[in-house]
Amino acid sequence: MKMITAIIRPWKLDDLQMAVARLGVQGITVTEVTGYGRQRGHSEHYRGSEYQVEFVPKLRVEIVLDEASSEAVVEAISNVCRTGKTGDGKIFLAPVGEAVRIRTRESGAAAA
Amino acid sequence: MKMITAIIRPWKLDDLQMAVARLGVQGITVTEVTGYGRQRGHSEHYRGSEYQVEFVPKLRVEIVLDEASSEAVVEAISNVCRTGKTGDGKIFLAPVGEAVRIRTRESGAAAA
Amino acid sequence: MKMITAIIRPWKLDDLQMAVARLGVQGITVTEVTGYGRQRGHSEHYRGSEYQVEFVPKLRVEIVLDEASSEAVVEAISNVCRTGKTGDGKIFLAPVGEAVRIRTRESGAAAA
Amino acid sequence: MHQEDKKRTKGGSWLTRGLGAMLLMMGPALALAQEAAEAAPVPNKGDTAWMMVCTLLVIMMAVPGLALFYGGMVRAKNMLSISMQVFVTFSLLTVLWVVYGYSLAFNGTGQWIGDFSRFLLSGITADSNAATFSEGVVIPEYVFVAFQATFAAITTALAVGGFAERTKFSAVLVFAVIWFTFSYLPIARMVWFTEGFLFKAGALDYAGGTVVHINAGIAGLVGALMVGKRTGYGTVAMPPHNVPYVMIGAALLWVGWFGFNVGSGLEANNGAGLVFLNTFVCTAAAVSAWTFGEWIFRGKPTMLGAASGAVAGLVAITPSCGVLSPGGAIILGLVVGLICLWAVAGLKKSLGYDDSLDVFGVHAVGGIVGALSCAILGHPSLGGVGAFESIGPQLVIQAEGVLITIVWSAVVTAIAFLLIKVTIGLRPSEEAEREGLDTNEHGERAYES
Amino acid sequence: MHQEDKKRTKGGSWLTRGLGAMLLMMGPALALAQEAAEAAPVPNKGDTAWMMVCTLLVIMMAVPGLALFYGGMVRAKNMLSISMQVFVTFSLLTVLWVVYGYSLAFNGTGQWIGDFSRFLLSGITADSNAATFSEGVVIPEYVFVAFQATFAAITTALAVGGFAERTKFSAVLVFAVIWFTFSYLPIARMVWFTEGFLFKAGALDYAGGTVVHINAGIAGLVGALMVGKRTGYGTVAMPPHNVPYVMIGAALLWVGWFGFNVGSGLEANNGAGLVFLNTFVCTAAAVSAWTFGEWIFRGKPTMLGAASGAVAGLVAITPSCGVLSPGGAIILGLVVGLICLWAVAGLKKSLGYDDSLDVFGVHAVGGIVGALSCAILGHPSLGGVGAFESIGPQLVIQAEGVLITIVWSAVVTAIAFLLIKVTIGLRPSEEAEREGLDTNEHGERAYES
Amino acid sequence: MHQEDKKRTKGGSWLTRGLGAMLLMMGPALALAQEAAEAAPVPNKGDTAWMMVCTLLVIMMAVPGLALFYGGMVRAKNMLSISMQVFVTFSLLTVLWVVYGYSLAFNGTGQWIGDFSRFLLSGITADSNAATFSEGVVIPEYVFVAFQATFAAITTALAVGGFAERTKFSAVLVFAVIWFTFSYLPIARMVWFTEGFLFKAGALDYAGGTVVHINAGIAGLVGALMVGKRTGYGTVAMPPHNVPYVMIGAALLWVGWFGFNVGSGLEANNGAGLVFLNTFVCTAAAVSAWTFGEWIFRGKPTMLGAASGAVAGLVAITPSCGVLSPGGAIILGLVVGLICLWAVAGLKKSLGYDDSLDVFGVHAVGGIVGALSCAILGHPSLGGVGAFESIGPQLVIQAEGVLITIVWSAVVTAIAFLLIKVTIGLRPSEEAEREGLDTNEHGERAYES
Ligand SMILES: Nc1ncnc2c1ncn2[C@@H]1O[C@H](COP(=O)(O)OP(=O)(O)O)[C@@H](O)[C@H]1O
Ligand SMILES: Nc1ncnc2c1ncn2[C@@H]1O[C@H](COP(=O)(O)OP(=O)(O)O)[C@@H](O)[C@H]1O
Ligand SMILES: Nc1ncnc2c1ncn2[C@@H]1O[C@H](COP(=O)(O)OP(=O)(O)O)[C@@H](O)[C@H]1O
Repeated sequence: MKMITAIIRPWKLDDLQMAVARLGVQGITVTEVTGYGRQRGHSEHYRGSEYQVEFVPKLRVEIVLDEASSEAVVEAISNVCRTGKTGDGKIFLAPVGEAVRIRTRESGAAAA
Repeated sequence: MKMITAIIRPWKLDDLQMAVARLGVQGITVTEVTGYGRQRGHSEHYRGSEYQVEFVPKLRVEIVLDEASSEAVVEAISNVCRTGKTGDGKIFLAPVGEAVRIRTRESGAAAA
Repeated sequence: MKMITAIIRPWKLDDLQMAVARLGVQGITVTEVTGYGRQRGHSEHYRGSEYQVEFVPKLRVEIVLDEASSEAVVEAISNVCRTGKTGDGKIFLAPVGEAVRIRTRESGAAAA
Repeated sequence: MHQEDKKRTKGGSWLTRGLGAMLLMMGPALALAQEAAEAAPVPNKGDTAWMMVCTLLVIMMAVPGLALFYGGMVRAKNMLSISMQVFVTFSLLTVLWVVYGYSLAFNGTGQWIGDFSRFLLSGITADSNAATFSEGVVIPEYVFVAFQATFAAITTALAVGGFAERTKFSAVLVFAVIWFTFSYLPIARMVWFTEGFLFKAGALDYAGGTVVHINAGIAGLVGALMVGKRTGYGTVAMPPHNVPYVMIGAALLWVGWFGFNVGSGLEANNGAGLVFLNTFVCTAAAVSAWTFGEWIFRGKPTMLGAASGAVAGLVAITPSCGVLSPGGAIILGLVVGLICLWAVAGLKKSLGYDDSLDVFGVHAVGGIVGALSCAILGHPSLGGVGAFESIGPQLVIQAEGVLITIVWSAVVTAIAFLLIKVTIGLRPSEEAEREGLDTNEHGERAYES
Repeated sequence: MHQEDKKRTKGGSWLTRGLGAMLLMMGPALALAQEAAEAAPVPNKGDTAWMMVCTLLVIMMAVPGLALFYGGMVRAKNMLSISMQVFVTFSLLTVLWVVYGYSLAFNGTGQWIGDFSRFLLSGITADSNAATFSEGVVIPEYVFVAFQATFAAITTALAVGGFAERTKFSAVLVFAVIWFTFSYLPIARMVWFTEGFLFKAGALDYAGGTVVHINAGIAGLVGALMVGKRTGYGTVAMPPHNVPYVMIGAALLWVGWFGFNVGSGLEANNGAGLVFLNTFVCTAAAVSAWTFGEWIFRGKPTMLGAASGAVAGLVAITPSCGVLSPGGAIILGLVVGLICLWAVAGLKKSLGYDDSLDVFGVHAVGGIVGALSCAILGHPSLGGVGAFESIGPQLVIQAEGVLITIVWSAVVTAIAFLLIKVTIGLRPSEEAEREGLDTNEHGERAYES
Repeated sequence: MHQEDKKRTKGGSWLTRGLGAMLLMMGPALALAQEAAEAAPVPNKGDTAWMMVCTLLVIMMAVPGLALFYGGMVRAKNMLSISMQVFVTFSLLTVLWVVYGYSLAFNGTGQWIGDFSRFLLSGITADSNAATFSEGVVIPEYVFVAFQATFAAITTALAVGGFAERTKFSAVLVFAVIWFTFSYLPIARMVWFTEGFLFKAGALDYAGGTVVHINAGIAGLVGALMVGKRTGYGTVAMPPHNVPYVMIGAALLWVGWFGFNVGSGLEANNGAGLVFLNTFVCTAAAVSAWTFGEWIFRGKPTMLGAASGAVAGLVAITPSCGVLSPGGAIILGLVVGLICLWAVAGLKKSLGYDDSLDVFGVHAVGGIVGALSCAILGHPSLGGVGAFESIGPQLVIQAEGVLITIVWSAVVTAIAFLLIKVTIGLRPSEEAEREGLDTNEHGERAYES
């Protein structure tokens, strides 16, 4: 199994969720994060003070799924989350050894 | 080493923590997340508006530990976090290559 | 590629960010978490009530990078985040199979 | 007209005050400096103190009250956007009120609109007084100007709730100026000025059920329709981001509304006591009704519902606070709590418009219920203290006032939004809207940790 | 009795007012419409304005003040639950006050309870006035009704803090109605009505130390014991989820409390100035005492402590604000700040009850300190302006008032909770409690991001 | 002096009131009990009611107003720290005001400072009255004491904004006591007491432009310089953690400021109406100016800016609210909105000091603009109602008042901070500062989820 970790713009979540649901993804876990990347560098004003904003709000979306579907899902995510402007985010894939559904004790792909 | 990532109901944290502590787990990292899964589908009302609630609050609990203890811990977590109702959550296991304790520079299992 | 996950004291983020930027790290994702570890045990008062505080605020910092640079980065992080007191945190390293930059579809090390 | 009014209130019985208050509402406009000089009545300090309190209560209703009530209901990414719309609209219109609004609404002789003779309050000094509804009783005119300013400013701020979360800040401000000038000022004059059409018709509106609530509610609805729905409306969940803010806002509206309603009587007298108690108990009843209504019909009683119930009750008692008995106010509260619950749930759903913060469902619907209630619960046979003969004809007059307000406000709002659409545009880009108006329109985020 | 009172206040010296205020507290009840018509005194507009201000200040104390003060102290998952309990209890009891509460508390001749002759305020009109403590000075009776309504409603809302975070909403509402009817109404009558037992005994209670604070504090404690501890109490940390809300709440309580205390004098006169200053400075002293006390005894001064100190000071000065000198008020503030700090820390810990929001430790304990302080710091030898002869006997009378209130409130609360337990039940399921009352009882979450 | 004043106000024309108010500001101090007994004027209840309202409005400005305005602007980790600094400073100084502040500021004959003859208010009773600016009009002295207490306490609390987020709580409290005693008390006396240097010079300051705002603003700046910059200032982003709190705070300041400004006239009379309207409309204009200024010069209009504009407008109208016409107040608001925007942006940046919450940029700069505006916009040729002959000389007098306040406040602040530095120390450890003052100084966190 794989865990897809996508760092995306917060307002793209709805699109992402609909896109992956269409591919049969049944579970998603979402975390509010802040990200530092190339997008940094714009400055914000607070009254008079001007600050370099280094960290911008992002969402981290995690999906565990079998390896077979992972490519299609990565593809779908990068399609819907792309605006073409810096800050669109990244997708990382990492191996997952085991998955357990707490409610049923099912494990493996059935639990993803 | 392994990283156990458990997505659980928020109010189960205390039980989980006590259960794993009993098994000798010395460190836990907890994140507030929202999850989309089978539990979705209940609707909420805001004044008149009725919405499908897709994302429900969950906690992500991460524990890094040596492989030997991981099975018992997964077992303990799924025991205390089970209510039998949809939304109990998942447990994922992934490999961890290295662990470092910042304070002491210890690494490996000693750092987990 | 590797994912470095560092659990650090919240107020060390600025130091960490500057230190790793100097090593050429171009992206960081930060999450607010609470951690349970050896640091627990101090008690807090709320009016009269005295509680054992089990979970203390931490930041989880994630950096995906090629294996070559990971050692230097781990070193840098543990240097700047060390105070010597319990609660300094941990660094975990895990394998990452693939990385995709959503904006450009670049993948692999170019996307980290 | 003024003569007749005086006769009425001279009759002495407080029972006539209900109508008297309505008919005399424009009295202050007649209290020109010269006139005041002749009779030389001096303001009672208790009245002056009370009217200053009432004015600042209405300010507190707007900022922070309304800003929080509305702000809590939007998503976190639009919190500052709606706060700014309320805060700046309120401020800007306060300035415009002093510049030309007061002159146009309360001066001159026109039956639809006044003139510019008091532009920038010229001719008014600290010695000028404004008449009240009691013969020989006056209050400082500057205080009257300030009190009325708050009504104009908050009414317009109320309307923006209808098209919140999707309208450009510039569009909102332009709308505010146009609508204030062409809808609020004429309707205020029509209802509260002796020569106004509705005033002459004998419509009862103690503190602004038509002028404020129906007027704003219709503007909100028409604005919602013209601006279009929020992106994702109906598919994406748009829960209130901070219900405690909604609670605080509703509570401050409740507290401040005493200034709104009781202050409309312009005196701290016995009649004020009735208006005060009615405002208190109608609201309490509406909170209870909405709470139990939700419990029964939707399964659970919500804080958002209780807060909405409070506002519904406050809206409904606004026109009728001077003519109902406390018992009648309780009945009105129970009724309006349930009707507005239905309006924002059933009605809104079946019609499918996206009135973001239910300005129509609460303010227009509640205002209509309240305006009509004057003619029913206000009748002495039902315990009321209204001075009209029978229920039927008065109901017709009330309905007339309601309808004229609806049509007038709708037309002005529609024209205003059309103009804005073809000039500076109404909406930000879809991307900006989805990302949130706070960062895109104001370069800020509400919360940092 | 009334006669004697008149003589006293006629004596003219303000020094007698301290006691006078207590003894005359029920005066208004005698001001029947006929009586008013005979002497035909007209309310002073300054008094009327002030009493309306005081009434809305007490409303602001409850919503949003108390809702925030309590809400900030619970966990985020119960924020709306406690807010709803305060908001709806306050609203519901306001309605019931108008329906039968005012009649039972301030009408008829019974020494424990009145009658239903003013059911729904029948017989009262906008022309009715209520007597004050000065001969010939009246205020509109509707204003008096509204002012007293806020006392009844907020007292009951205070009590719910004792068993917060674990009681069903339905149980809270049923408790509120029972306790309001059988504890608040009789005790208010006993203390403030001329024929009441405690009134006759000469107990001093300017603005409700017994009727409001001890009464509510005991109900909170008994409720806490009967409902049982929160699940996890003692093992799981239950920190306040939003200390700024606690601060806002405490501050609004402070501001609103001037309405509570000063308004209890029913006039905007010189005596009001003393009550005002005492309320101000006793609170400020208690904030200081709690802050420095915590600093010294627990290592660090906390915001939660300073806010708690403010409320402790306000509670303590409530019964005694009319008889202390400002210097005495400072001393009282310093003392009560430290005593309540001990009560919520030491005492609570050693007794082991789970009074979630320290209604007992702050309101009952602070109320007792305040009630007793009347007899000590209120004595002229200690700078006070109380009109009693010597400290000892007065202390006995005060203690008697305290004890009767404690017993009465405890018994009524116990019976109420027993009844609820055997009928609809007191607590939600443990799972629901742990998940939070907001989602389970109200189907809402306070915050979304 | 008093004689002359009386003559002036006797002149009758309200036009003279502007200056009269200034010159007579210390009148109350002369109203000794004996004097009151001779003439035996009785306070008007409308005045008494209004002054109590004004006093509680200023309390609301401080807590929760200022605590939220400041608290929203700091980072989350320092929210409770700044709240505590405001809350406890305000409380402590209220106590000290009653103990010795009132005596030193408003008693005795010294031209810089009074004496201790009213230590703990000895000699004042509930029957004591304080004179107002109108002959024969008095208010209860206890109310005057309470009203003035709020000024002393909030002024000091304002100053702490300059060195927020990096100063030890103990250092803040010690500073507060020293500065209150040696800067606030003498300057209040100089400006508002008949024998004071600035009073004699004829400086106009209706409600505290010099005494409150310039005084506090300079203390904030000097404190900021002496304590040093926040760790990371200039490199690390330090955005406000909760802009809605800033909005709520600004709104409550706006509402409360009516008590501050209008209350300074001590009566609910016609003149109060002018002050009221000016306070309202100048603020509204400043909100608009800052909003549009930011929009034009920085790209986007922010909520933080609108809130700052409100405070800038309020500060500027404080000294001049009694002498400007409403039109003049609008102009002042527009001007000060832009000037303070420049001060906190351009000026602050080029000078490089770290005045955390812009006490200098808003309060000192706005106060200076306001103080000078008295002499310009207050002149009858520009629509004002000031009673001075010509603009030039009055401008010199105003500038003199400003300069003396600046120097005095700066010297006292510098000495105070030096003393603290060499004794208990000014700053926590860098680690503690970076981790946040809430946990390190107060053992608390503002928010838990
Ligand atoms: N190497 C990395 N490790 C962890 N997170 C990263 C990394 N690179 C980027 N990110 C995350 O992705 C987000 C977007 O990256 P950014 O460089 O700003 O845009 P883009 O990918 O379009 O160039 C960042 O804000 C950060 O959260
Ligand atoms: N494939 C998945 N990838 C990531 N997170 C998942 C996945 N499946 C479930 N989750 C997480 O687990 C939570 C519970 O899953 P859900 O399907 O609702 O209940 P159950 O596991 O009892 O069927 C979800 O809310 C989500 O956060
Ligand atoms: N085995 C672990 N798994 C996951 N997180 C851990 C683990 N051990 C420690 N942590 C995280 O690291 C933080 C610091 O650990 P702690 O034991 O308190 O300090 P130290 O590492 O200095 O001994 C904890 O609060 C927790 O968030």
